[in-house]
Amino acid sequence: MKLGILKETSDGEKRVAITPTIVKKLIDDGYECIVENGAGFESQFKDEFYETAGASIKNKATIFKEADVLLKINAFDPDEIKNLKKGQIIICQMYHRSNPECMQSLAEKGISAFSLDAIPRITRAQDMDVLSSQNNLAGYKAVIVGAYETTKIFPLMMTAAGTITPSRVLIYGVGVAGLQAIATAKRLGAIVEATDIRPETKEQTESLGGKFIYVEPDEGETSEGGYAKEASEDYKRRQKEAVDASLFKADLVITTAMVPGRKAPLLITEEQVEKMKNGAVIIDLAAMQGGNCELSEPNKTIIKHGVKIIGTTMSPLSVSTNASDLFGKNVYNFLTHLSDKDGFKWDLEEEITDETLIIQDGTIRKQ
Amino acid sequence: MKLGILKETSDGEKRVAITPTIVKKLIDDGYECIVENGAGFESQFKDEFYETAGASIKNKATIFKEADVLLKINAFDPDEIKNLKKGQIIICQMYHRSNPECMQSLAEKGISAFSLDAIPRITRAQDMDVLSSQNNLAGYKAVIVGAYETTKIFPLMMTAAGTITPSRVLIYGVGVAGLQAIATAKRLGAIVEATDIRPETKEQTESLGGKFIYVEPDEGETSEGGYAKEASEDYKRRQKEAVDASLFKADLVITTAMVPGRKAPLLITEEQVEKMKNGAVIIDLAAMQGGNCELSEPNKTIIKHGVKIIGTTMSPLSVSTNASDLFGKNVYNFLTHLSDKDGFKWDLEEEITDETLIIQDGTIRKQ
Amino acid sequence: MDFTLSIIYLIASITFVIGLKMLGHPETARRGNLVAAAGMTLAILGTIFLFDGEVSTKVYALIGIAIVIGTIIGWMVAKKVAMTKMPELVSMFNGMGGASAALIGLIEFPHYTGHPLQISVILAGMIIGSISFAGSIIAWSKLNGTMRKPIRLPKYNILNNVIILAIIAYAVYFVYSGSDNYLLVFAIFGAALLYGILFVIPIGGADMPVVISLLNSFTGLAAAFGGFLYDNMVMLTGGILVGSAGTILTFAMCKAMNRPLSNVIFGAFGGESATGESGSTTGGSIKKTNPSDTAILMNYANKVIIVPGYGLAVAQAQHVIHELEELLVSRGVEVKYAIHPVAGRMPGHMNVLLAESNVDYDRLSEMEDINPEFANTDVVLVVGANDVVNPAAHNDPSSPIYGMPILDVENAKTIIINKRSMKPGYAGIENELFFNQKTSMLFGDAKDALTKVLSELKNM
Amino acid sequence: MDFTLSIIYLIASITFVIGLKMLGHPETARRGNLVAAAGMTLAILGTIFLFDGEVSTKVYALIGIAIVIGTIIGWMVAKKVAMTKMPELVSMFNGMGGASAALIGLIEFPHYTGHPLQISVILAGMIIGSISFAGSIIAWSKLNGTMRKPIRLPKYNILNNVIILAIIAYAVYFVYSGSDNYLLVFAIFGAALLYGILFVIPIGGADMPVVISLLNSFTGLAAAFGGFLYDNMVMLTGGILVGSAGTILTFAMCKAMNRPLSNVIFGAFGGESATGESGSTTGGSIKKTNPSDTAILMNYANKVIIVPGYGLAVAQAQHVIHELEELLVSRGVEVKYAIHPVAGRMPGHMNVLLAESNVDYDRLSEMEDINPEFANTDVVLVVGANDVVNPAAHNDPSSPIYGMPILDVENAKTIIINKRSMKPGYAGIENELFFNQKTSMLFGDAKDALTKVLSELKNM
Amino acid sequence: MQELLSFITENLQMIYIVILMIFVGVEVIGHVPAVLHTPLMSGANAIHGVVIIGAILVMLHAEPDNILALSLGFVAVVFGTLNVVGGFVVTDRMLEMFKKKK
Amino acid sequence: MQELLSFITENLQMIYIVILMIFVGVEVIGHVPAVLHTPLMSGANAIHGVVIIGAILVMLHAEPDNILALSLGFVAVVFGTLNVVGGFVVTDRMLEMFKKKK
Ligand SMILES: NC(=O)c1ccc[n+]([C@@H]2O[C@H](COP(=O)([O-])OP(=O)(O)OC[C@H]3O[C@@H](n4cnc5c(N)ncnc54)[C@H](OP(=O)(O)O)[C@@H]3O)[C@@H](O)[C@H]2O)c1
Ligand SMILES: NC(=O)c1ccc[n+]([C@@H]2O[C@H](COP(=O)([O-])OP(=O)(O)OC[C@H]3O[C@@H](n4cnc5c(N)ncnc54)[C@H](OP(=O)(O)O)[C@@H]3O)[C@@H](O)[C@H]2O)c1
Ligand SMILES: NC(=O)c1ccc[n+]([C@@H]2O[C@H](COP(=O)([O-])OP(=O)(O)OC[C@H]3O[C@@H](n4cnc5c(N)ncnc54)[C@H](O)[C@@H]3O)[C@@H](O)[C@H]2O)c1
Ligand SMILES: NC(=O)c1ccc[n+]([C@@H]2O[C@H](COP(=O)([O-])OP(=O)(O)OC[C@H]3O[C@@H](n4cnc5c(N)ncnc54)[C@H](O)[C@@H]3O)[C@@H](O)[C@H]2O)c1
Repeated sequence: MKLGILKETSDGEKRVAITPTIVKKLIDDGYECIVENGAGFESQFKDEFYETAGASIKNKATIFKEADVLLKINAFDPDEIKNLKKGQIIICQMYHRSNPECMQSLAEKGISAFSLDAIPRITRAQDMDVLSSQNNLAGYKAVIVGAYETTKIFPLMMTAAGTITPSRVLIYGVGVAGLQAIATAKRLGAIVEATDIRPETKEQTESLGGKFIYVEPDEGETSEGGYAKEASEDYKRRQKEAVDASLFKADLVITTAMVPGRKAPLLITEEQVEKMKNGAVIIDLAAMQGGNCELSEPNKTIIKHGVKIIGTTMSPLSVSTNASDLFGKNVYNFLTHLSDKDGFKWDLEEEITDETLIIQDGTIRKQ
Repeated sequence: MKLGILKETSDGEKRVAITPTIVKKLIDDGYECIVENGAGFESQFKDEFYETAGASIKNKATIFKEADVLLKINAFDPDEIKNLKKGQIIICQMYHRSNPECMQSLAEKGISAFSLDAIPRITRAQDMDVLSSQNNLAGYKAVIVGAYETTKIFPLMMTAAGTITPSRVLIYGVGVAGLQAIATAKRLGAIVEATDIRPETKEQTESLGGKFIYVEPDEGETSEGGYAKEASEDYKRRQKEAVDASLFKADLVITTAMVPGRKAPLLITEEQVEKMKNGAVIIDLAAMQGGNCELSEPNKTIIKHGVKIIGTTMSPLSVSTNASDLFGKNVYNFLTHLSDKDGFKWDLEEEITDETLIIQDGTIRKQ
Repeated sequence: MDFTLSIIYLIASITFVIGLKMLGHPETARRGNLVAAAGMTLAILGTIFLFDGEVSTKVYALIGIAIVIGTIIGWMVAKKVAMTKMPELVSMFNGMGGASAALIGLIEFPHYTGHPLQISVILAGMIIGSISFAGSIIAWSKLNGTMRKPIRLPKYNILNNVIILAIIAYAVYFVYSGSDNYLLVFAIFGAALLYGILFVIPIGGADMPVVISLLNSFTGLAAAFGGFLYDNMVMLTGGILVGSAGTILTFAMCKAMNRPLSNVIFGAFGGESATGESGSTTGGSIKKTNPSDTAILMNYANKVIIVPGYGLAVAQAQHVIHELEELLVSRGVEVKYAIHPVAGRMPGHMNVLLAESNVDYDRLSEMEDINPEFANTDVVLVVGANDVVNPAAHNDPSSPIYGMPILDVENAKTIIINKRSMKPGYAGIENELFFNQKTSMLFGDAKDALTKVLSELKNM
Repeated sequence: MDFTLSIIYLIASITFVIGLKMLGHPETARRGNLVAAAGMTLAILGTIFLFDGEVSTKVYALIGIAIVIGTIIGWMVAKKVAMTKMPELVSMFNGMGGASAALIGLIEFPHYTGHPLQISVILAGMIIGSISFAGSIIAWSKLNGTMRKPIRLPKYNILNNVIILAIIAYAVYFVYSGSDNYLLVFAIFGAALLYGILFVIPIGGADMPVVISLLNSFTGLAAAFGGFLYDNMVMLTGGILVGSAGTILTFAMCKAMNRPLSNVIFGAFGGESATGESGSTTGGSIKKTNPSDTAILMNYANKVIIVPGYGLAVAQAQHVIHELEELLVSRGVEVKYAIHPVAGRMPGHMNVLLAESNVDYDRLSEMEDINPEFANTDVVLVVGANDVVNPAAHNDPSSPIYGMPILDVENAKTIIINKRSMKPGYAGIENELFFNQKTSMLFGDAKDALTKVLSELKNM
Repeated sequence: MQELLSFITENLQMIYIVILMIFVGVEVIGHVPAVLHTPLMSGANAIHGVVIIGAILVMLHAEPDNILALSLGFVAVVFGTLNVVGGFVVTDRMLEMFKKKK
Repeated sequence: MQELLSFITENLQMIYIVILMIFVGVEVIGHVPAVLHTPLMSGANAIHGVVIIGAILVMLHAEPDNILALSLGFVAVVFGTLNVVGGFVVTDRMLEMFKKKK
């Protein structure tokens, strides 16, 4: 089977779906690999590295022509879709539920498509879970970006020239990204507070040395398959009350709250931003899903009411080397789970295949 | 006595010499304060804050006219010098030894000038020591910048998608900045190594959890008044031998080595940079003094041989709030040591006054 | 009494005390046992060869034969027995001692009829010896597996009390009446045996060590009564020493099991069984351990692997585990951490935790690298981990974690698991590892428990 | 002997054992003392009121008067004495006991001439009592300050040995000859007194507690000889108990001072003085302490302030100090850290360190805030800090650190300083705080020393 | 009652010995690590085998033709020896695990 | 020599008592925290004041007209009382610092 690894085309994206190390493993397993030239450049993987690992470097057109399977991180753009051939298989993050038109045009090409973001959150699939691996890095990097952007330092320091009080970091949403953000901010010496709708995150926050702001949850289940459900209006009001005091003292706020398949919950209104400290920074990792902060805009940095608001999911992109490493490993695990060197197994009974195979030979299986 | 606090004019400088808190203390002590408008803006101190503290906000011209003492962080530029009046006293970092022309023009104005960077490194003067307080922040921020710029994360992480090896950080020069850099990088989970010409820094490095690369020192004293002396050629050779292995594995290199009154020692040649890892980052905090890395240029970021080289002393500037806090406290301690509300003591017998008073009533005392 | 013999007895008594003292410290224990044994040998030889009276060679020969028989059997059995069978052997030997004491009483009785004091001493020795004998034999057969289930007659408590009171009343009457009816003595003997049996029968197998220890101190007492009778100092002191030390030991053992003695003995009558405690639903039985045993095991191990999990983070025990690791390393033990990729609740959770307490990166091993190493590992210490060591991932296709790679701690020689309870972890499933033969559970908050282990270790 | 009295003596003996045992644990110590005192009272009353023979009222009256006098004086002195004078008082009381034993011998001697065994017992009690008496008085006067300098005659060692050998030889001869020369007895008495004096005179004041403990066990021995003489069990057991416990205690004290006993006693003859050890050049004398005393002091304090310095970082003892702090807090002690702005070697050094071990930010106090608090602080624990607590900054204008603000630990009730040696810190200057009356030095690497303190604390 | 009193008075020293031995036994066990409980029990078990001395004495005292006494005594000596020898040997084996490095 | 032997044989129980008491003394002190050394010494000091019983016996035994014995005995009792009373009281005072919360 011939795998084609494409260079990412979206703006600012520095990662690559497969790293030279993984290429080597795939080739050892009997796969063939062709890599688009410059694909790994931004993640510090030179073309030579791929060649040493056993891949051949080709241009985009050749890859589209020769490959049986096409690998990317982000969804294929219309240009790319045009070049697809019937019977080819593509693997990437498609977010199929929010992109029905794109699914349509893919189906028309008569290809098969697996979506990596649809991998179910089951224990067995943990090593293929790209969301976890990338969100983890996002949590780390969000704190680094925050530390870089604020005009204060994080730790407490008692020096001859006076005492610097520690920065206060507030984190909304204690999922994978939130937890890593707590850990990193704590490491740097900040006072860290966090809140989440799922009550089990209290213990998790504390296990990392953070302080949890507890908001009495709504009645009934707050989560489903590891993900949060949407919060009630009443919950939102109570949450504001509980968190406001911390928000108005915070030097850095990182928001990561998301509900799968929906717009991200709105947690910080403009009114709240107005009352925040002059010079505070908000990093909204949910900006692409509509943002947890009313003022945030995707991939933009805004200063309003003395507060710098950074809307991004790009954080993992900036640690592209590690992010690509992990992504590649996930894809490798996914690929070897679904196929061997001679082809795919198409075992539709199997949960992971079933959940991720969005389009099969031009038929859309999942909506 | 009327103190005039000026807005900094140099490019990229975000600090302010005196913060609202210090203004309040000075006013309590009986001084009068006038602050240039917008002086604290970049450090998150709004003009209102100064007014609340008891200062009056004026424009630059008024301040030059009214103030008895003029306070700044950086040396006065020619424009400013023009506006000085005979008998006025100025306080700032003048680096008088490297700026003889500037001293000359100041002297011609018949003013008196205290230089903050000339404060002797004696125990008693620790709370006025702006170099220590600012270098400390520089060390912290250098690591944050490094973490921001690299495409890897610092800590070791063993995850379902594979293991991320920890970043390796190498620090040249274990002075104030170097120590804080070690501490910060260590906090973030990197493997930290450091080297210095003064052997006592070995224990200090280890006291922060860093690994010291020991280079047999030259015969005789290696330091003088707490500062390092210049290294011999032989030492430099031995140093390279000992450090190279670590340098070529490092993901982030921070250089802080300086010898007062001289060009910073050259520690990393282009040849060495060539052998470094693809994607590595060098932050040269000595860039203003000639740089510890052959390729570094002041206030520039260069990518060469796959290595990003950032030449800066600006690190503390980006944590301007805290940097101003500490600087202000230093200046306050200095000011109240030399003067009271009615005027200066001019006690030239006293070591601190003697060392810092560069120009007295138009006469240059120190060269 | 002969002077030399007195001195020999004195020396023997002292060796008993010193030997027992030395037995209380791991480093000296073995030598202590030898010291006491030497003293015992001395006392026995002295008794035989320094005897004052006229003794026929026949008797000497008989004694010699008896000793040779006892020595050979005792030696062989003790040498051959498997490690796991030792407690039951101790019980058996204890029974022998009790029987010996009872027999002495039985023989001596006719010589002393009419001396109320001596008779009471004889009766006391005999009764206690018999109880100890019968009880030990039951304990032995329980440990042995011959007698499996605790047997419970109705109104046990009352029945037992009635019997013992009857024995005492009868003995008192006997002494006062000055009777010399040999048959009656046999009746008492029989009643005591019965009581011994009834005493132990309802107690569960897991509590046997405590019972043996108690019976052990009974036998000591019986021996001491013998010493009274013959005015023999070494029997007296040796017996009393074992009597008191044994009693304290019994309490210490109960304490280590976190149960009062009364609960062990009388709890049995309440119908509560020792294994009932495990709180598990699979019905398998778990072994509990304590900080001190854990410490000893690790101290004398060559290689220890620590498996941290989410519980370590919850307890914030990272500093303690690091200290523990450092101490073990300083004692020459090889220590590693096995990091499972999804241990904890976020990727790298264990790394963050252990880096905070400055654990050397080189000591952390990834799952793939460490899995083959478990086979030659003496002790695995699992701290607050659960799912990541759950063999269901290998064995049980219906389990939600089936197919996840796990740390193969099962292959290690001994497994110690520290957690607070038998509750499941994140995946919400039972862990059969806890019921493994090689596994001991160290219950308690990780920080507390490890702190205790640490201080036990320091005292070694 | 009368039955009741025997039982009373038995009870008294038991109270002594139990009392002493209880004295060994901080929580029970006080009650233990009372238990022993109660037993003693019982024994004394029993002796007087249950005496078998015919006694004139005059003698009773005399005894009564003597006891009243002794009680009043003893009580008053003991109640009034200042805390710091207690050890010398103990020495004095010990001397009284010795004198009492010696006097008994002196009085009883004429009654027993011709019974070699009794005479040897009498002589032994008298000699030992006298030595203890004379030695204690010298020890008292040394502690008291009356006798300041150790006095050293030439060839001390030989002289002393000659005297003691002469006394023994003489006593042996006396027993064998069966002499009844009362004067000779006085000569032995005198010689023993002389030996007692010579024994203690060369030993330095700092070592007196060890000497007193040794003399204490001597007096115990003398009392035991009295017990032998009268076949009096309570004297015998009490005396032996104190004799053996006192000896062990003496060794324990030497061990706590890290010196062998021989060094304390004979080292004196070598011309080496206890204060010579301090290794300081200012010639002031320092007090050393040990982990266990440190632990007790802190455990019973209301408020403890910890002053960390560069040494804490060098030793990487941040985790241990945090554990210590947590334990103290859990015991109800108020604990704070006093952070000097330039402690360590970089700004914020202590903050980095303590944050690593998760010390709560709220427990850290800045210098200005905490300085007024030292006055109501029971214990200041200075860990690897030096310059930042050096009073020279206030007092000595010629010092390079003159004018630097420091932490005013001097104002606290007790100061414990942990460092490895008497070496100066960064500024390279002597620190007179170490020689302060209120200061004790806890020498050793910070991590080691604090770990020991911690485990002592845990055992409390 | 009187008998008891006189018994006590006569055997006073014996009583002291018993009481002191009890103290010694209690103190000696003091704080023994739990893992030593079993070997310690086993060692103590061997020590009470001292009862064999009583058995030997029985035989030594017995008339050579008192078959009952001799045979019971014989059994008692065998039992006692088992207790002693077996006890010490099994204790030693239990303690083997404690040899090894410091 | 013979005398010594017979002495030992006669006083065998006494010897046991002495030896056991020594064990008890040693064990009881065991691991006492150093800060208790002084109070413990002081307490032990008070206990050996039991010598006062000897002094009382001397007086009780003395002829009412044996002035020497009576006066020496008187002094011995005073001394002994001082030892006992002073010893216990001063120990108690030393131990005052240990009262307080757990
Ligand atoms: N790493 C990740 O990224 C990630 C993310 C989400 C989920 N997960 C899942 O989390 C699980 C991780 O496995 P794990 O073995 O680390 O944890 P686990 O299976 O959740 O088990 C943790 C155990 O620690 C014990 N514990 C809790 N607090 C304790 C304390 N204070 N002291 C001592 N023990 C304590 C608990 O038992 P007691 O209550 O009886 O004490 C519990 O059984 C896996 O199932 C994994 O799939 C991992
Ligand atoms: N904070 C800053 O920014 C900065 C920068 C430069 C200089 N300084 C200077 O550094 C000094 C700081 O004062 P300080 O009191 O923290 O330190 P210090 O005066 O240097 O004293 C540290 C003490 O710690 C002891 N020590 C070293 N290692 C130890 C160990 N392993 N265990 C126990 N004790 C150990 C040393 O005594 P032993 O050798 O006897 O153990 C030493 O006396 C000041 O003089 C300050 O001016 C500070
Ligand atoms: N078992 C597995 O295999 C596995 C694998 C990966 C992740 N997980 C678990 O899944 C969970 C979700 O992970 P994620 O980071 O991908 O989630 P996510 O990105 O969907 O959401 C981030 C966080 O936001 C929170 N949130 C949602 N609405 C909120 C609101 N209104 N207010 C406050 N917080 C709100 C959620 O509870 C969640 O913790 C994590 O706890 C993780 O442990 C499990
Ligand atoms: N006593 C006080 O009051 C006081 C106050 C502040 C600082 N200090 C001390 O002064 C010292 C110097 O501080 P700094 O940071 O201002 O120094 P700096 O900025 O002048 O130099 C930075 C470091 O570079 C090192 N260096 C110079 N040449 C080198 C070479 N060829 N190779 C490797 N390293 C080289 C120096 O040794 C120094 O450690 C520090 O150790 C600090 O502790 C003392």
